[in-house]
Amino acid sequence: MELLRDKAKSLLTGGAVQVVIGYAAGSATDRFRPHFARSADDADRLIFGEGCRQNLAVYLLKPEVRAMGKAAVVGGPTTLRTLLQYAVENQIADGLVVALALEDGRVEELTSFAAVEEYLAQRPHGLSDGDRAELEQHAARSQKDRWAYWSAELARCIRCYACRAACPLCYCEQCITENNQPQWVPVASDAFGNLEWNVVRAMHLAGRCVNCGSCAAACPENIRIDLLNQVLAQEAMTQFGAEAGYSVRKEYALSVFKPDDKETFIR
Amino acid sequence: MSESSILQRASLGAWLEAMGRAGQRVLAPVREADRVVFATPSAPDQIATGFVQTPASAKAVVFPPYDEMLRFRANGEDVHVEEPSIAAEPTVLFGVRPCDAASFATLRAVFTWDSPDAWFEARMASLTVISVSCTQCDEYCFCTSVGGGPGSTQGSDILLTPLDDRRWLAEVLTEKGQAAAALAPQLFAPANGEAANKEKVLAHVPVRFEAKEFAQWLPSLFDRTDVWKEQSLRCLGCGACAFVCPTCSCFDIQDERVRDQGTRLRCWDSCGFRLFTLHASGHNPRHVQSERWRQRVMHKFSYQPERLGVTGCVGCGRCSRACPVDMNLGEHVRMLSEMSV
Amino acid sequence: MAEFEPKIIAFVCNWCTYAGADLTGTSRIHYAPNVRVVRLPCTGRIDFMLILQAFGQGADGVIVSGCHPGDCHYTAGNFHARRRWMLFRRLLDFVGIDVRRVTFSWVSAAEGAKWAELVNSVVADVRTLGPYEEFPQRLGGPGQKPLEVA
Amino acid sequence: MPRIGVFICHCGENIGATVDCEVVAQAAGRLPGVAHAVDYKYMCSDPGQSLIKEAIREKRLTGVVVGACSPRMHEPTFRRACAEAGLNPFLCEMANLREHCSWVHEKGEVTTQKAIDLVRMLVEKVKRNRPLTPIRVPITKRALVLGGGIAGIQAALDIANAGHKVVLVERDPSIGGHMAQLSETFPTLDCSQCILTPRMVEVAQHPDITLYTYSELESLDGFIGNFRATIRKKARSVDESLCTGCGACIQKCAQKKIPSEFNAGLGRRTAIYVPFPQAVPNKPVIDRARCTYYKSGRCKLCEKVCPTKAIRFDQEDELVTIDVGAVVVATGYDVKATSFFPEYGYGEYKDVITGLQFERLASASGPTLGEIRRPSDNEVPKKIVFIACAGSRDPAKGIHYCSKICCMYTAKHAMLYSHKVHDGEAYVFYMDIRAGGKMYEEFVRRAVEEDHVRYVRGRVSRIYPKNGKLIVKGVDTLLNSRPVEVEADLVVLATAMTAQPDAEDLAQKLKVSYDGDKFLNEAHPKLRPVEMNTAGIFVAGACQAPKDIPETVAQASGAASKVAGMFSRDELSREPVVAVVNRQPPPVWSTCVGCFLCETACAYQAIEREEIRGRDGGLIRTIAKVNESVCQGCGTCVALCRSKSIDLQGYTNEQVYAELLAL
Repeated sequence: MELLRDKAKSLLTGGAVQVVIGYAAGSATDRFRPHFARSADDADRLIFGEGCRQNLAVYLLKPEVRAMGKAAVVGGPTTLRTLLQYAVENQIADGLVVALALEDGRVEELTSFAAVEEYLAQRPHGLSDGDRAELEQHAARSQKDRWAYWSAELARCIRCYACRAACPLCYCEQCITENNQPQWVPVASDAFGNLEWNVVRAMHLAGRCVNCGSCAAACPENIRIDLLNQVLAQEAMTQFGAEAGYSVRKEYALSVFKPDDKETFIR
Repeated sequence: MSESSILQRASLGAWLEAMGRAGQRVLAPVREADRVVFATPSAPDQIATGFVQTPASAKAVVFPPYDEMLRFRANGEDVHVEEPSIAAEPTVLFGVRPCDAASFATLRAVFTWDSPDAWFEARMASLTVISVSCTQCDEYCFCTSVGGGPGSTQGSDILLTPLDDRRWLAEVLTEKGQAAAALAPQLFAPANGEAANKEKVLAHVPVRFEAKEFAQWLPSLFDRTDVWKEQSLRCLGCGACAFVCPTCSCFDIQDERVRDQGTRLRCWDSCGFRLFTLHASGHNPRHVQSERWRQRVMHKFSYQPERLGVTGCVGCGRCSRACPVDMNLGEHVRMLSEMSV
Repeated sequence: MAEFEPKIIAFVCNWCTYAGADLTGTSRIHYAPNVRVVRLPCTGRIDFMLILQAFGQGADGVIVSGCHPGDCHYTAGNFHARRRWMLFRRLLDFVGIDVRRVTFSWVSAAEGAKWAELVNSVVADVRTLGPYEEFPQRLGGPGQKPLEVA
Repeated sequence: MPRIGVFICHCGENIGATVDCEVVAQAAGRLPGVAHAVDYKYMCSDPGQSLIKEAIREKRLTGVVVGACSPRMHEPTFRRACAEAGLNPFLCEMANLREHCSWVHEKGEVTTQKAIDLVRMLVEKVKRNRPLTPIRVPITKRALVLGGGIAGIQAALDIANAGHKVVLVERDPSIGGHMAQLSETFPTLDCSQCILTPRMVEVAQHPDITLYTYSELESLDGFIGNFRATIRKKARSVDESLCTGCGACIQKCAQKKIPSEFNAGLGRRTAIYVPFPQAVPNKPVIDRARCTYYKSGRCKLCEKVCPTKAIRFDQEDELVTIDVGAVVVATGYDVKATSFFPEYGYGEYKDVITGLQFERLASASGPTLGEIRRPSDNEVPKKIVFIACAGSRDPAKGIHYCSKICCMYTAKHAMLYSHKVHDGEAYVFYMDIRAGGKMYEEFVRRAVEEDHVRYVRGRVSRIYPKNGKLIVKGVDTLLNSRPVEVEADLVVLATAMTAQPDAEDLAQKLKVSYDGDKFLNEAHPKLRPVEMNTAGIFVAGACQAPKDIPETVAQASGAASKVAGMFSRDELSREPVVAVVNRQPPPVWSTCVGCFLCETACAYQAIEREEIRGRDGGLIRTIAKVNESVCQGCGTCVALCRSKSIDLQGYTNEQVYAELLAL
């Protein structure tokens, strides 16, 4: 913790960045909230712990935050992957953001995308064993059971779009749901509208999602929508070898192709 | 009208059965996997206990997430319109918290102001609210700051207060409450002075601020952009707070059409959304999140008290529990209220 | 009871499958009349949302068809589409949507007979599967329950 | 409120016999927004078209749906009719009631119902059609030809002879390319230089051709009709305007032992040199890497002897910018793939040479003045072995494709050898003989039958030297894989034809696609063989795939005629079915967030970046912009765009959804 605060202070007082986006204590002992440290005093409120999982990179694109100047963002591998995916998607220029990578109480300052790439190259890629086991468990059910599970889960969706807001890669200024000519996704939180929204969200993140889990964590109904992202990430990896957020040169899985992409279902 | 009596918890089943026989749909907090939701319990022991608050409010009973206002079908240039029945199913809402019961007053004030909303009125008229006092609270509760309390009777038809593991103190507050009690009068025994013990069992909800006082001078904070900005910096602009809120009543009207037929819907909306105030011209009078946050606070704590004479917030704390970034309404309003000193 | 007649919606590219279906016509090869074709320039243009929407307004089966790999009029639209379908189909399957009801195919402008066979086989398959009743319908659409009218 | 007119055609009996057209028209008439609905026997006939035109005028129609045959058949007809009546042609759509309905279903209610559905779909679509105008693109009538081999020469001459300006860029000091190196050409055995050099001279003297030799393309920006090319003129160290090509400098040059590229390493040249005597321009360059002066700071002999004082040691590279409307890429091939078969000993044994080296040996202008003499000892080889497919068609070791020309040139080499060395024996080891082409098979037969070349079907496994000979070991698969051993004096490898080593760099400069072997891709393998994916860029010759001279010339002329055709008009006009990125008033500007994931998905490089700047000139953001001159309208970007900021004119999201929702 002290290491993090010291690092943040030196960045702020040295003028390297104008804001450090990190975590501070929240309403309850098990809650944390995003904190925007802009002075050494602010930096003293930074903490880091087990529950600090929200992907803070989401704030980097907000005009309010951009207006503060150069930012440092605190986070783990998925936050770092977000930065690289932002780079791929032309959202942040190299050198304009500092990553404070946290791992086992150590803080590493990464000032360029190349440094982030290098850092991530040494970390495990792909889904965790736990995530993969969970997906397999879901996939092992019958089609009818899967449908029963997901229609019940999605029926609870109230379309508050907290998943979208919490996702750092859902940064469209006008979401497809806000398009009404045509009305791609019905506004009402009925069964069809909820299915469409959750499918379109997952598809629009396919090949881009960095698996930070912020969507599911934000869901007030505790729907495991992150599974939808994971299954697509896994598919993109197995089919195309595509993995988002590990390289600034990596191409988006759906805007490239191989003539010999293999499928078994096209007649 | 308040009459107090004693109801044995064990007789709840008999009472619910009587309600069912009388054609009432019963909705109560029911534990479902890892959360408590409002649903029809199949047996009295299904009704959840020991929870502070349900994640979602019960407002959907009178103000569902979406409503069909009318259906239309075109035939050439002719359009045939069908309007849905406004009759509502008689419903008993059992086991809500006093703050939720109080929220119906706010909703009523909104939906009956100016031109009354027929659907709302019909649903409200057929609704009996049997609430249960709070014996516990958490760091998000602040009903006592907004004129409510863990044992407040406001908005309830009957308020039950658990005196101990076996008995409820039943306060029958309205005619609807009387009618509900009359379905099984034998279950209600005289209170014999037990009413005095109510206060002892109630949760202690600290008063964080004085909403009435705060409403007086909140307008003077309107231009404190710095404050609104600072508070809302982490707000992501989702609608979770509004959609779980028992008093948020904003909706959006939208037509859905397939082929030559369609429906007019009104769906929940949230002032936190960017689109909420977006004009067709592209202009947005609340174009940054801090302005939307200010609107949320002002609307609940200034505009509604001023225009409708009701509190726009019942202090249930749901928004704060649901917020993905821990925006704590009670805490933020307290901070604002302290700026007056 | 009359035999169930499935409603099939097809999204096809202009240059191969639409032309192929034209050839079916020119060759007077008959096939089941259950299909309605939406013509788009290229399979690359076919948004996956169209497929969901088709089911959401009562389709029992959907056909998506374009040029064979390597034959795209726009050189690579079908390659892009194929990748999209691969992911989309996986997602549909994961959430329990019956992927047997979505048929992806390549039908070239010369394969008039293949188009007829494709439509016939899809109609037959979907007829066996029965109406897609569990799929939720778009509000306002023909698949909704009637309104309780005052 | 839309006022749509629906016109149902019976197509004689074609539709009318199966579909109840009257019922369809009546049903269409009841659709919301339909102001007029009729059926008629032959809608495409003159009276039928008049029916449409009259209705447009009288009923002030805002859109037209013709329910008839396939739009692929008569859409242009009906759109023209609408235009003649003053309705924008893009407000007319067709419902396919014939090919997709009456011809493929039984007569009956179900079929009529389908026809009604098809009409309803298009009515809903057409209500959302917008008037569109064809896109016009101005054209700079000057072509850039990259590469001065036979392909580039042919293309440049054809375009120039059609009356247009041409800029021809060649990176070597002279034009001519590989063809200038060849001795004689199959199947006619005419002298390569005899037919090529006149064309080279023609290029140099053509008033409409500007020639830049010893120059390379630095960059290419812009789009069809409006490219801007930057060309690097490498420093020749010789003032071309003063040099008369007298050659005095070459004679005096102290560096005389530099391997000559033109002679494929078999001859020598000086540091100041012209590649070959018939070079165009016949003006030397100084090879600075080899020149004594540039290496040591002393010498300048050439400067001293130059009668016109044309030597410029301080000359620098020069960048020239030229606006052009079209580009022909004719950058040729390479044959350096000799490393595939180390067991053949190329580079190790002096008398194992490539086919191109043999060309130089056989050429009258070559190092041996056309006598076949082997490199090691200058002796005339009495036994010669040619190995075909030395690298080609060998996915395991070499390249997977067929280099196409080797069968023919190997036959030619063997033939030339027999003509020159009458007592010599020529062997050809081959896999298959591919001699498709006019007089090609006959040519190979002649080699076998008249010149007694011994064809052995089989691979060579090893070559090793023994007593001044090269032992070539192989098998004859036509004789039960009997081992064959030849004591050869000279071995000639038909090495593979490969892409230029820098083909990828070039492709990236031009933003054109290339295949796994780095050969440039044509836009369509069958229908657009000389165009490339990037509109306005054409391809000719072996940079696209291995090919021989006649094919190269044919493709070059094809590319040239495409360019000339394009230049025959003052502006390009194209269908407005193109993608557009939405624009909105500030502060929104556009809903595009500038992720540019569409950029790589576009096969035509039509997605550009546009900077939105405020009044103070500050950058607000960068968003996508579709270059409508280049976009082909496939809509792949439209389906990809998450925020739906790109739409496809003619097939907008709104139109397609409306069509679908009508079902």
